[in-house]
Parts: sequence; structure tokens; C-alpha cells
Amino acid sequence: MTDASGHALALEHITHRFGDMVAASNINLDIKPGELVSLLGPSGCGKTTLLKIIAGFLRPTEGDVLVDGAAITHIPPNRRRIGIVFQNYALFPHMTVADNVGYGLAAAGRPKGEIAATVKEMLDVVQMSAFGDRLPRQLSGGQQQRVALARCLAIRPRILLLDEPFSALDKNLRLDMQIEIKRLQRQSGITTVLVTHDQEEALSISDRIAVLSRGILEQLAAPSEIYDRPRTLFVNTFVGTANLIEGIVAAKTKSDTGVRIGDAVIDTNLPTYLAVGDPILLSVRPESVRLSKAAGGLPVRIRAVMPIGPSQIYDVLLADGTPVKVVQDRAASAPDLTADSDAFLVIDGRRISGLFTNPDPTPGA
Amino acid sequence: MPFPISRRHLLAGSAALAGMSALPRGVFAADELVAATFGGTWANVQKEILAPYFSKKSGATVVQSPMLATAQIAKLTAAKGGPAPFDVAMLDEGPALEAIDAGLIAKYDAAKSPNFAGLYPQFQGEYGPAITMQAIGIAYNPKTVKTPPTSWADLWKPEYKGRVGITSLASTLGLAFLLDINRLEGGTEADMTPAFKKLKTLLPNLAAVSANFGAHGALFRQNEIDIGVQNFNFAEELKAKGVPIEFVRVSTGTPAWKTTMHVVKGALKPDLAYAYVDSQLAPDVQAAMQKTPWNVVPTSTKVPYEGIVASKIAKTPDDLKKMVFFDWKKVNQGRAAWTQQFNREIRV
Amino acid sequence: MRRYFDWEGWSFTAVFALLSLITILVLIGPTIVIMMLSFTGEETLHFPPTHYSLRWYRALLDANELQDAFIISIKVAAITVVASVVLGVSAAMTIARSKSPWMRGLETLFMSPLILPALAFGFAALMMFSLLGFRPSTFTLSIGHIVVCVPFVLRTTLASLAQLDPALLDCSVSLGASDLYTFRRITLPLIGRGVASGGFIAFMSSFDNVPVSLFLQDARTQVLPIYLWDIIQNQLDSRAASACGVIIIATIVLMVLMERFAGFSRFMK
Amino acid sequence: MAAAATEKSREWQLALPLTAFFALFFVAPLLLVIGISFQATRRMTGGLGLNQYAAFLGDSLNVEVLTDTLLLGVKATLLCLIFGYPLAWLFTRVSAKLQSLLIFLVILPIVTSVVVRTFAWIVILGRHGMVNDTIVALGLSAQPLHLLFSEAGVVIVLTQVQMPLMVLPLITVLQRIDPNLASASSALGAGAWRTFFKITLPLSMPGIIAGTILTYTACVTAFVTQSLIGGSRLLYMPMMIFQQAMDLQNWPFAAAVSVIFMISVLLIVALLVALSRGRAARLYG
Repeated sequence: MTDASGHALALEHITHRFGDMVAASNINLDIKPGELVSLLGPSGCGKTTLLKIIAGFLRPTEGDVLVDGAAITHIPPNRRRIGIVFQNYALFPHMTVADNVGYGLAAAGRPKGEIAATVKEMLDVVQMSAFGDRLPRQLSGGQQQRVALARCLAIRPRILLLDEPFSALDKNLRLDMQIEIKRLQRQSGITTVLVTHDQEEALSISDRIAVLSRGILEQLAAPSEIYDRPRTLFVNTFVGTANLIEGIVAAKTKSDTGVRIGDAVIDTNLPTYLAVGDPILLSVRPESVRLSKAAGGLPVRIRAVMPIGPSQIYDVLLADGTPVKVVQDRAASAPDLTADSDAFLVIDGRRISGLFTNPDPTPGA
Repeated sequence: MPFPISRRHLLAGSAALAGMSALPRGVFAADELVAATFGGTWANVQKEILAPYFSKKSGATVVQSPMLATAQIAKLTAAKGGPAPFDVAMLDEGPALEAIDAGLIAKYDAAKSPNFAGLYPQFQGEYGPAITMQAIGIAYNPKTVKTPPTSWADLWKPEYKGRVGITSLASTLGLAFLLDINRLEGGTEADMTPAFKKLKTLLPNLAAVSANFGAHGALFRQNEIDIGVQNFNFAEELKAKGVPIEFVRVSTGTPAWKTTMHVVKGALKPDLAYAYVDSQLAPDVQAAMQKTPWNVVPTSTKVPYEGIVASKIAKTPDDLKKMVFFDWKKVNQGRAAWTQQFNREIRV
Repeated sequence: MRRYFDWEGWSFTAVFALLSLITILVLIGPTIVIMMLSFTGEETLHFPPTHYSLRWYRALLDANELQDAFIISIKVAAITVVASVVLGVSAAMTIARSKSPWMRGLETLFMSPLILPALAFGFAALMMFSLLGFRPSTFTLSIGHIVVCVPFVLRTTLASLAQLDPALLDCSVSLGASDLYTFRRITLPLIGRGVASGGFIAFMSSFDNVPVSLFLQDARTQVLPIYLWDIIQNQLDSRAASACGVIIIATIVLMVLMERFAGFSRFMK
Repeated sequence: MAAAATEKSREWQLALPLTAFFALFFVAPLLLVIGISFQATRRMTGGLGLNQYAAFLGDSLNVEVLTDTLLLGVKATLLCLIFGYPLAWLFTRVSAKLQSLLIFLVILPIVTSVVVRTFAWIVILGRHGMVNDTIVALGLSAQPLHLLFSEAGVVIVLTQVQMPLMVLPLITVLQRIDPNLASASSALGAGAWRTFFKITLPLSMPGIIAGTILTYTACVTAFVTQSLIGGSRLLYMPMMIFQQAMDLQNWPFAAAVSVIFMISVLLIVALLVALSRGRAARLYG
């Protein structure tokens, strides 16, 4: 906690292969001191491989890991001073909470008094001072996580790695811990890399998010940009919910594109490199479309209506059978928008999240 | 008074020795002899009489390891060229010849053994003295067998169906029995066919075939068998222990063989080995061993035949010469093949 | 109600319960018989004894050869356990972590003494030692025992390593601990029960070994089971029963202790 | 797991001592046995040949001893399975407290000396032993039966002595079977026997095969039990090896017998392993 100035972490041209499988392909990542960056992606995207490479458990096939500009690739993991909190916390089951927290210092051969003082300080920070004599199995999930964090911080790491830290917690506790960790991280200013497959978690906690797919870095950006302006179709579908509607490029300028869907043409404020007449995919979030009984927009049939709290979710079908989800305020919804009735879908061209090449166009669309 | 102190020392020393005998072996390996013996009666009698006599005479201790003669040869063969696994071997006539042939035992130096000259000449072997004569006959349980048997043929009587015991050829007892049957059926050591033919007809009567005569004795004790081939010494020892058992010699002549003791080649303690063998030849030891329950037939001229030995086996050494002997050299040549055939014949 | 009586379920349970009962009786019967026999007051071993006494237990106090054989067996078993644990645990560390087919092959090799005829191995080892010019001794005996006892340690250690979360080891390393420190503070305490259980089984199995000892023991080092075998086969000595009684009692005590401290029955399955 | 990648060379070193130990004291002796088995003569004068194998196979007695030994294992293993399976099944259906008692009873025989256990059986099976006394007293037979020194006796004792090796793997596998499967089966109308043969038994096959391998190999190589209970009239392979090696000092022949015996046992184990692999592939592949 005394190490207020964080350290910079960089990955340069990291490539890692397991046999023929490429787990990471030429990854470049620059993380500023004190920043919290999430590595987000589905399982098998290479995020855990990157974490292990940073921690030193894996040596990359190519590329370097740098801390404050100096390569640490050849330093063994126990000399890196990179703390890691494991998914299941990996608390040593046969040691008390205090022994767990003091483990790193004991391994370094520090004097007993210093260890005790640090353990006390760390347990105070995570508000676990009363639990020093307990064994890990006597703690709740959240408490275990606090201990794991304290144990990690006790060695005053230069970088903090969090591996799916919230996945073992139930939903309510998860939010509390996210807030807690964010607070601790801010307070200490420690550079942190968090690995997760949970997009909400990444969106809520990160300064920046690195979205990975099949060993490739798809996009590195602030959460809002990732959500609002996904650079690739993968990012678009992986982060948040997206309705993908097939269309044809009807008109284009340098900055705008007109997309024809069925008989309607939607004018968007996004550019495309596709030519007029090419098939295209238009992505729009459920909350960016509107359903109405009044004519105008694309004709749809409502398949199901589900109220969730303040909102209403509609599951509708376009004329060509494409399913579309719509979320809108209950108050703003007409009561006659019922299941098995027809309605119109209004798409605001200024609120679409992306235009992508259609990898698998339906003939004639 | 120059001596009391050393006397006291001696006393203290022997007391310490007595206490130390409880300690694990190997601690005093420096003056410890390892001698092979047979299981059962032999292990008992040598432990009781020979070991203390030897210790008193030589000041050394002895480990007596019970092993069949064949097992002794196997261990000696395995260790050939290196230090021997034990210093004194105890063998029956057949295995002794085999061991001599294989160069496992040393020539016996009579000069190192004062009691050797006191043996009857027939027992003064070049490679080691005979320490006794073993004789076999029939043993039976007098509680269940009312008519005392007189010949091997009695074992074939239908009333003994499933009650007869013999031993395998791994022991000289079984071998001698088979050889004698063969002799009576007109065979020779070169041709054992008559014996095996006869053995086949004994099968319905067999209750058990023991691996050695020790196990055989246990079967009598457990009433597993009521009648069978047995060694004189073993039968008499069991009887003395209260087991209902009687030993009789068969009318067709008593098969017998010499049991010998040898200093093995490469013995770690040759001098102690000589002292040990010589102790076994000492008149005192042989006289003690002749007493019941042991009834070991003496080989020393200085021990007259007495007791059960005199009444059942021999009154004079000349009586011993009237027993039935076999050509063990030929036996050794045939033993492997006979064992295989024996295995085949007795299989259930 | 009677029409729906579940004959099938009833017969199934009855048959299985009956067979189980027979098995249980057969499993514990011999132990009980020996325990009763060991307290016989008679000269010969007959069951059930007509009267009971401690005379054969008292006779054990003077049975020097038996005591010697017991001490040698304990000594050999102790050497065997220490060596099996050191060799077995270190090999298990590698085998558990490696996915290479070579390691699988090695594991099969190390386990194979469990299924190969021990007597054939004993014979082979005897020839080997005589070729090398080793005299049969406690040393050669222990080597033979280690070969047949290592699989037990290896098996239980591998089982407990499989349950050891590899994240704990990574975690320890990331906290700055060396491999050795990690092994001492994390691995060993967590696999300790498995190692102890394997060691216990190895001890009992060495203590009980006949086929290997038969070839590798020398005249000086007669081990207890062979001595017992000898006096059972050759003399049906009643001290055999009391010696067996002592072994059974000691075994049960050890087993209860091992169960309490290492939960070893888990590792037997 | 991850640390292994960086420390590969170090990790290998840990397996080195045991590998060296086994190479020297396990593999080398076995190779020696194989080598000696090709010695042409008993005196091992150097001539090589298949004489010993020819001698073994040329005598029907030897082949019978081999088949008898292998069959003895089959009989005892089957008995272990028939009596051990219900016990393992019972284990999964009793309270935790009873379970620990049962497991104690099952393990006790493994850790008590085999000589001790076999000794007990001599007393039980003898002509005037417990079983025969009971049989005669009940009038089931006028004469005591020959249980000791008979194959039946050997099979009975082997069954008891090796039973735990069968029961323990069975317990493991039975505990892993989801109890809902049996419930589902009976809910679908299958009776207890049908459920057992169609659901429980097939699913417990891996345990049966594991137990069979352990029990079988232990039974065919059980020298102490075979010779103490069987006596000399029942000859099995281990006794044959011992007889040839120790009684007759015919090492090349003993070596050939050992090799033939080991190969036979390994073949049977390989067969069982292949069987279990095949099953596993069909069940889970």
C-alpha cells in the first residue's frame, strides 16, 4: 500500500504456441502505471496464457514482457514480484489466515516481527483482522478472497494479476467485492491485470479492456468505446447483446452508409469499406431500437413479451425470419404490443453500434 | 592375589554376554558362526545341546539356520566365488556328493578336529564326518491304527484309504522311501519305473504329500494322517512330546543314510567352523543327543548305543551295516527327472 | 397391497445381504480363530481350545529366534519404507506433473511389481546379486523389498498429488518461494497423509513378504514370516499362534492410528 | 502444471533415482532371467538355445501346471467377484459409521500377515478342524472331507486372502455411480434385478476389471497360500519355479519357467486392460 506509484507493464510481440495450437499471436499491450486492464474473452481465447506469461509460469515462444521498460521474460516467477490472485484463491488449506498472508515474507526469510506487522497491516486493509487464526475452510467465499488479496499484497508486488477473481462468488457478493477491489486498487495505485470472461465485470471495473479471441487481440479500449463502437464483429457480439440484421449497402459517402433492409433503407452515420450492392451486417443493441404499432420502419411479428422489472423485452421476427430483441421502458410501451400481434420496428440510424462484413450472407437478402 | 580382578572381569564379561544374547544378531558378528541345520528335531537338538557346548568351548556364538539340504546347496551355489552365506553345512548323503562335485565344500582337515579320530572309520569322510545315521520306517497313530504295520505293503491296505502320508522327493526321506520301494519291486537306481508304477497304486490311500519331513511330522500332530513313512528321530521326538505316534522298522530291511557336516568353501570363520563340527563329534555331545527325546544315533566310538537307539536301531555299529543303502551318485543323476515324474504321478 | 409386494426388490436385497454377510464372516473368521487359538492352554493347536491361558504368550518371551526374526523384519521394513518413500515420492512428483508418454511408461514400469510374480522376481534378483558378487544380507534383502514396496508409496502419493491443486504451487512460487521451500511448506504437508498411508502399506507388505525374502535372505537374516512359516509348517508350534496374535494386535493398533492420523483407508480404494 | 514447463529439466531429475534403481534392480534381473533361460544346459556352460523352452513345452505335465495355475486364478477371482461385489454394494448403502467399520474389516486382511491368515485356515480346514467338525457333527458326511491339500481348499483360502483387492476398487467405482440412475431405472418400471444387470453392473465394469487384475495376479502368484494349503500334490507355477531353482538348482529351466509364467500373466493383464479400454471408449468416448 506504500507503493503508491504503480509500475508500467508492457507485452511486446508476445506469441505462444502449444504444439500446433497458437494460444497467443503477436500480442502488444501497453499498460500504464496504476491502470486496471481486463483481459476479456471466451475460454480458449488466450487470456489465461497471457496471464501465465506475465506471472512467469509460461515462457512465451516469442516476444517479451517488460516492467517499467525492462524485460523480465527470463526471470523465474518467484523473483518477479508479480502478485497473482487465483480463481479459486488457492489459499493454503493447512495454514491459518495469518500464515497464509505471511507466507511470501516467510519464504523470503524476513524476520518474524516484520512478518507479523505486515500481516496485521494487510489484514486491516482487507478488514479481516479478526480472522487471523482461522483456517481457510472456516471462511466464506468473500472472506477467502480478501485473504488471497492480502496475501498477494503482502509481498508488495509491482503488478497485481487477478484470475477470474469473482467467478466463485454469488451474484450479490460479487458486486460488493468488485467495488471493494476497485477501491483498493485505486487507493494503492497498483497496476492490475484482470482476466475474465464476464463482460459485465470487465465493463464495470476496468480502465481499459483488451478483448481477445483465438489468441488475437481484437480491441483494446475504454469500456464505453468497446460497448458503443466495437471494432470487430467478434467484439460486438461478445460484449453486450447485439441484434444482427442482414442488409445490402444501398448508398455510401465517406462518413455515412445507407443500408437496405427489406424495403426500407436506414441511413447510418458509420462509414463502410464495402461497395454499394454488397451484403452487410448491421448491428444494433436491443435498447437502441423501438417497437411501435404505428406504421413506419420494418414490419415485424411479436413472438413473446417478457417484463423484467422496469423494462419490457420483446422477441420479434423480421419478415425474413431474423429474430430481433427489443428492450424498452415499460412506461413507454403501448399496451397493445402483445404476443402474436404485428408491429413495426424503428431503427435509429444514429444509434447503431456497427456495420460489418457479412461473413455468411443469405442469398437474395 | 594377582588374579581376582581378572576373574571378576571374566564373570562380569560372561554376564554381559548373557544379556547381550538378547540383542539383535550381527552386533557381534566378529565372533559369530553361521551354521546350517535341518528343520524340526535337528534344529531343536543342536540348539539345545550343540550350541551351548560350542559356545562354552570356543567363546563364540552360533546362528543355526534351518534349511533343507537342497536349499543349502542352492544358497551356496548362488554365492559361489564370493563369501559363503554360512560356514557349516549339514547334508544328507546325496546332497553331500552333489556339493562336493560342485566344489562347494572344503576337504576336512582332521588335524583341526581332535574328535574326528574317535569316530568309527565308516564315518570319517574325506570332506567331513558323518554325525549320525538316519533310518526310516513306518510311523502310525496307535489310537486309530490298531494292528501295528510291519512292512511298506501295509501302507497299501484299503483300510488306510485317505489316511497315509509320504513326503516329496525334496527330502531324503521321500527319496529313500521311493528307492526302497523300487528295490523291492525289482528296480535299480538306473531304472525307477517299478517304483513309480507301485506309487501310482498308493494314490487312493494318500492323504497328503509333505514338502519335507518336518511338515510331515506336523501332519501327524494335527491328525491329518494316521500312518506313513517317517524318520526314526522325528517319530520318537513327537512321541516324547505326547503325540500319539509309534515308530516301527519295516521287515524288508531299514533304509538308512549318513548325515554329514562340512566346512564350506569360502567360510568366513573356518576355525570356528572346525570347532563347531568337532563339538558335534564330541562324546559328551553325542551321548547327550542319544538320550530321549532326541535319540540321535552316535558315530563316535566312545559312545555306546543305549536306550531307544539300542532297542530300535542298533545295539552295535555292526547292526548299522546291515541296513539298506543306496547308490547316491546314481540317485543324484536321476533326481531331476524323478522329481518331474513324481510331480506327475502324485498330482491330484 | 399384497399384490404389489415387490418380490424382485426383496429377493435382490436378500441375496445381496446374504452374500455380504458370508463375505464378512469369511473375512474376519480367520482373524478371530487365530486370536482365540493364541490364548489356548493346550499343547497342540485345536479349535476351539478347551481352556485358555497366556502360556504361549509367555513362551514368546523366551523365544529368541522369534524375537531375532521379528527385529530383522522390523529393520528391513523400516529401511524399505524410508527408501520407498524417498524414491517413490520424488518420482511421483515428476509423474504427476508430466503428460509425456515416457512418464506413463515409467509409471507402468514402477507399478509392475504389483502384478508380476514376486517369486520370479526374487529368483531373478538372487541370480543378479550372485552375479554381482553380493552376499545375501540385510542390504540385498532390503533392495528386493524396496522394488516390491515402491508401488504402494507411488500409488498413494500419486493419488494425493492428483488432489493437490496445482494453483497452490504456482501461488507459492508467485509469492517468491523457491521450489524447495514450496515442497517443504506446501506440497509435503498436503500430500503427507497419502505418503504416510503408502508408507504404512509398504511397511506391512515388507514385514509380510515371503516370496522375495525366500531368495534374498541369508542364514543370518531370517525374517519373521519365513520363520513363522517354518515353525507352522514344520512343527505347528503353538508359539506360532501367539506370535500371530501379537502381529494381529499390533497391526490393528497401527491401523487405527494410521486411520486417525492419515485417514489411510481412503487411499486403499 | 504450468511450472513444469519452465522447469522441465529439473523435474526429470526427480524421477531419476527411482528409474536408476528400477533399471538396476528390477529390469536388469528380469533381463538376466530371460538371458539365462536361453542357456542350453543346466550347468550354464555358455551354449545358447531354446532347449529349456522346448523342455517345458515338450512335457504335458508342465503345460498342465501352467493351465492349472491360470485356472486357479480364474476360479478364485470369480469367487472374489461373486462374494465381494455384494459387499461393495452393501458398503454404498449403509451409514457413514457402518462404512468405516466395513472398510476396516475389508482392509484388515490386507495388512495382516499372509502367513498368519493362511495359518488360521490350516486350523479351520484341517481334517479335525472347525469346518469338518461341524460337518461331521451335523451328519452331513460320515468322514471328514479333504479340504486341506485340495484345490477347493486353495480356492477358498485364496478367495479370503485376496478378497480386499477385489472389494476396494469395486467400492470406489460403485460410490461414483450416480444413485439417480438406479432411481431413474426403477421409476421407468425396471425391477431391482433388471436395474442391477442393466445399469449398475455395466457402469461398475471399470472397477470389476481393476479388481480382477489385482486379484487375479495375486492369486496365481500366491506362493505361500498355494504351498501351505495345497501341499505337494497340487503343483502350481510358483512352486515349480521354487522347486527348479532351489531343490534341483536347475537355473536355466527355472528361468524359462519364470519367463513363461510372467508372459502368461502379462498377457492376461493386457487382455483385461484392453477390455477395459474398449469398454471405456464405448461408454465415454
